[in-house]
Amino acid sequence: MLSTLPLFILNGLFYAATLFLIASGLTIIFSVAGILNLAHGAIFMLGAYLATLTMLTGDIRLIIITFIIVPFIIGLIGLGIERGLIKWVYDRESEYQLLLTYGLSLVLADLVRMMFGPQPISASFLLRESGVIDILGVTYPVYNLIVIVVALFVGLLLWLFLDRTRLGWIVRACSFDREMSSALGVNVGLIYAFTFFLGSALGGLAGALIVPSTVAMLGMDVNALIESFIVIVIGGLGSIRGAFIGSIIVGLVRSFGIYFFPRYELAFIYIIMAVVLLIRPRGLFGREYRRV
Amino acid sequence: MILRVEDLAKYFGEVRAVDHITFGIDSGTITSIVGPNGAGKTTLINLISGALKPDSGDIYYNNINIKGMPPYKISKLGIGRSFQIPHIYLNLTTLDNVLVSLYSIKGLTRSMVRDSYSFKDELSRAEAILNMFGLLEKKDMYVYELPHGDRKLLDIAMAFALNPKLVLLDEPTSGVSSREKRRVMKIVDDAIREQGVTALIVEHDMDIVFSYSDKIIVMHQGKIIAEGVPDEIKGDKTVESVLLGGET
Amino acid sequence: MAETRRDFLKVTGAGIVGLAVGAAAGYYLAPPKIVEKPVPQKPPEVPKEPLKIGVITILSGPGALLFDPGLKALQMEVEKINANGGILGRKIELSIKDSGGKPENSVDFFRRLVEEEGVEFVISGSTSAEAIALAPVAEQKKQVLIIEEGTVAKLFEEVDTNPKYVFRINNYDILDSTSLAIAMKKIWPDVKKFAVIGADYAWGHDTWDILKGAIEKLYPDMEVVAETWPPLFSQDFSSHISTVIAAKPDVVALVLWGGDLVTCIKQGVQYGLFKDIKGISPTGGEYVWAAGTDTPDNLLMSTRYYFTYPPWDKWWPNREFNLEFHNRYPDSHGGWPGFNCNSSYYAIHFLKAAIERAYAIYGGWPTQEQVTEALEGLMIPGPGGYRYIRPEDHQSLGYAITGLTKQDPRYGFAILDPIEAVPPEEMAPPPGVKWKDWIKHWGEEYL
Amino acid sequence: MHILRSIPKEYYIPISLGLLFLFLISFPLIASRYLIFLLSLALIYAIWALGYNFLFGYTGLLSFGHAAYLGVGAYTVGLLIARVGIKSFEILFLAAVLTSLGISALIGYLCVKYTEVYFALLTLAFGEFFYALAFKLYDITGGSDGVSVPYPYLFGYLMDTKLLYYVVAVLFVILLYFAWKVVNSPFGKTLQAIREDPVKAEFVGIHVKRYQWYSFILSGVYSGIAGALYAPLFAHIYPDLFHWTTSGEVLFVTLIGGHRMFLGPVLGAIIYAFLRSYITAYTIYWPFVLGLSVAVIALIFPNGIIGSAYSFIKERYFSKTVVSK
Repeated sequence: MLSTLPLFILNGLFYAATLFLIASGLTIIFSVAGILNLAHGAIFMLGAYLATLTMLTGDIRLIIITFIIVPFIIGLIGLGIERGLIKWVYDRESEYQLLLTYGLSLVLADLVRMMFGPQPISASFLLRESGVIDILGVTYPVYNLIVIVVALFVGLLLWLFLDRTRLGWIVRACSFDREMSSALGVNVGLIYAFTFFLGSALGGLAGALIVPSTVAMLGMDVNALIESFIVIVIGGLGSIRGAFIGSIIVGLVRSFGIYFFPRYELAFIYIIMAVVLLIRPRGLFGREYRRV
Repeated sequence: MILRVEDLAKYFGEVRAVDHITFGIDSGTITSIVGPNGAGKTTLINLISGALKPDSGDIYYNNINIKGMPPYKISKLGIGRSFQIPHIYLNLTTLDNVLVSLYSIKGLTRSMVRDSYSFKDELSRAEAILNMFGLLEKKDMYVYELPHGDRKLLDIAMAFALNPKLVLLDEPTSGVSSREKRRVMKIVDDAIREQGVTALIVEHDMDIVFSYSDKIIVMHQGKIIAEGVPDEIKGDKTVESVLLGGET
Repeated sequence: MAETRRDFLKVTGAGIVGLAVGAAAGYYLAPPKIVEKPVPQKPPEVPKEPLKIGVITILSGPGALLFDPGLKALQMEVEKINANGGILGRKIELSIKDSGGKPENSVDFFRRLVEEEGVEFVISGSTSAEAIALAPVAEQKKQVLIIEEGTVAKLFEEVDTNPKYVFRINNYDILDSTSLAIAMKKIWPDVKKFAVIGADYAWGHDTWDILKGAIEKLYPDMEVVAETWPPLFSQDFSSHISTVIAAKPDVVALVLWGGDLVTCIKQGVQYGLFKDIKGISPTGGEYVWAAGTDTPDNLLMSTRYYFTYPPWDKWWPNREFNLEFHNRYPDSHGGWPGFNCNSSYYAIHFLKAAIERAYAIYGGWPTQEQVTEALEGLMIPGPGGYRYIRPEDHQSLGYAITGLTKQDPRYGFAILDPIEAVPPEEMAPPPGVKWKDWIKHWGEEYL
Repeated sequence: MHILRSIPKEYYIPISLGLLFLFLISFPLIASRYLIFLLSLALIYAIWALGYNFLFGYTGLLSFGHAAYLGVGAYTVGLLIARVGIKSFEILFLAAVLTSLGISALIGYLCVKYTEVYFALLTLAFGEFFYALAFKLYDITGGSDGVSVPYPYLFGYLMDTKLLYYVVAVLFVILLYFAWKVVNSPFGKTLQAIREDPVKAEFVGIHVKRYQWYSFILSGVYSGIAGALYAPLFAHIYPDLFHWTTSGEVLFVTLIGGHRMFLGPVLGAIIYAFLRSYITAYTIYWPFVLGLSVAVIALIFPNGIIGSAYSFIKERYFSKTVVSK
């Protein structure tokens, strides 16, 4: 175990990386617009499928652009969903917002099936081309490291954006108090739209990043949704930092859990959630949850 | 003495919301607590009613130490309370709002099969209370349809439905227009006298305080700085400066 | 008369316990139930209207990858049959339902198809859970049900031990593993330490149990050094792979399918899993098509039918089936028919042959019972060779295919080459014997 | 109208229940076997949703793990038939009630300590725990393949689809009537008070957590009964019954009807069961159509179909003010 210890840590971080990207999108939308977007998993899946389009070409320039284009397109889709549908339900009971996004998730997932068919799509050009390195005598794919670094970088950018820019400050203000912000002359509707753009783009980026090392397949939305949801609960609803730490915890526990308790992998994430909630009922970095 | 508070303290971190205070309330009186914002008045009410657990000290109600008891037990002992912002059941009718208190105090809340309006005693009692608070005509209205003044009254009426010996009223007239204030306070005062209830009132409006109270307690920064009948307090210079300083 | 009397008693019973007076009324007023169809004096004419056949399969969700090509093959065959005049002159109409893999949907559809839409036969290409849910309903409704997949051994061993109306076309779980074990013994006779990455659900555990049982017979001193059980439809196998590598086995069994297998192989290659460790995978043969050029050579896989076997030059039905499928659906599933397509072919052709056979015997459009009789022991040619339905347990068996993967630029993916096809008789227990008893005495001749 | 007015108000409920009962009992006369099956399913969903709404609509607690108690009921019945060999539905039914009672009491006790989304998540975690159990205890539960459940017997009579339908219909009417009694009893009012303002409820002497717990148990038992009927209807049980997607279904069923209305979950269940069955049967793109329908319902019926219809009628014809929140 000792010699492969770094490997398991890296595996855990790799898992955490995509989970963090999905979860941060979910949590931003939740904290600002107050919507638990059940369609977020489908958004992530859509990102993965769209990315296969360019990745299958094997053109390296095109593939690198993918990581900008796909999040942008997915962001626009998120924006469209917000402006077209979700805009109308902000003042409804939150359960009906759930119902709407649940319907949307079915629709989006089925659109993917209509467009891409039922076969899993494997586009591993990047994974292959980025090669492997040797870590303490064990082979490790470079692409996994890239994913970890990108997620860290995106996390840093998010933090800088929310903490150091005016727009980020306004976004955070909206998440604290909607009425106050609108009283201060902030166009809250616009901020919500932007939030959906940003959150969906993060989900799309996660999809594009994960595709080379896995396959785009139907059903990947369901697991992604529930796992990222649990991550943001562990971290504390509405907290990017919480999503960050939460995904690392889930990633590492899963990675080592597979080694020590391989038969119970199914239950890991729920056990983590139950333990965290029993110790810290509001999650690790949660503030008081309010119904907006 | 129906209520005795001894050396009661509650800190929120560095803030000493209630700082080792001691006082008593005689049965059948109306006692008002005044003081600037943040003096610890509401915290005191919360401590007595069980919403908060004190850090130290004791609260004796009819010689029972109720310190640390959960609110539902304290209310069953006969201490009712109202809130600064009315806590009422918005999507129930006015009548139901009061009835729930009655079921609770009569131990009927476990009754699952009988229709809630088939308990004639409780029904007539609820209507009597609503009548007392001038809400009888609105008994079948949903509460979200009520104006603010009525909501305040209903909030208090729900406490009175518990058949309490002691009521803790947290700013019964706050948010009510100045014209309405007198009406609301008159109704509350009548109810207190009629039911023979002891009352502890947190109030800002000094006119109301001076005209209805038997005794006034002045709090400042968690401490009691003066205590006495209205006439004594009126002349007190330190009280005046505190109250004026706090109010602005 | 006995039936109506029983109904009446039923009513009284219900009434006595006071559950429902109304229930009594409902029962009493209900038209008398026709329980047994009257034996016709002369065989019924062949009806003029089209022959409706219900198809319950999985077209949404991750399971669709297997059944979508199967449905395409079925539609292709039906078109061909219709172009040649249908079955006894009746054109076939398919009523297709997508269960999404949920047994409750399947049962709902089955009832709807039979009771509402009046289909005469039902073909089900679905999961094991669905097969287990459907079989008793079909038996109870006395309705022919042809199961294409649902390959769980339990179906005829425990759930439907004496099948009358239920038939299963495809090779089932036992053959996937036993044939794989034998092929492994031939190629790698000296391996000892085994590890498994298995999908954590019934099929994964069943298949590993069978495979382990077979391996224990062929390699008496085998040991299992690592087991990992990722949930179905995982996206990341890196920790499982690392766990397996750390345990240093000789062979790793990938008991996965679909996208899971592709992902696991892709990531395995990157982690150097197959550098020192040999890979085997029951049923993996065609799933690796989706991995394209990522599949390494020399992974040993089994499958239930492989498009290159029997060789096209020696067995024209296979060539014809493959070329036609490929021309029609070049984008589906690597462009070649998989084992579910093969089952679809047999399902519809078995039905056709059975109806025609029963017609020849009884001289009219056959009843459900006559079709079941005709299906029992029926043998027809098809893409995968001759296939036979065992009359005892209604299981049809075909060649169990094993082979080593080998990248082939003609296809753009790894094919199995060379192929070893094992006759099914040695690979599965005889009718009425449970595999757990059977495997105790199996395989001695191979040692 | 004249006759209607001459009926005293207190007879409205018995009369409408009686009419409903007569309709359900005579339904097999006019409907095909398949529709009977489908209505059985819809009524089972209705029982489940009715129970769910005690907790969700009346107590204000959103559970995301209510599939657990449906599953417990179904697995109790299924496993007792298939593994133990008990065939008598009376015993099976009683066993399902007891197990769902016990398990919902245990889990409810742990969960009501939490509120809002954390309550929802804890229930989700427990639901998934049962899912994992059903999945993992392979030798007993058959894992993901599930267990085939032979028909039980009711007082010695084989409980086939038709007899099952009558049992479902009778139980439905009884449970509907009981639910109506409960929500209009002091207990029901207490739950509603807790939903509206748990803080206040505590200060009028209500032990809020305890009543939330009672509500949890009550809804758990209703779910268990639904499960006990579900198992023989499909003659099969499998772990997805416990899965959170199934829990989501009962929430959405309730919302479609409208959780503020007593009959909301019932009609939601019937609408959903029929909608789903017909959509899935007529298009292979049913997730798309179903999702679209659900989204449209969420958009144009802010209080669910029944809730919104009720508000609309009330606003239009009866009152100056609207029921809304």
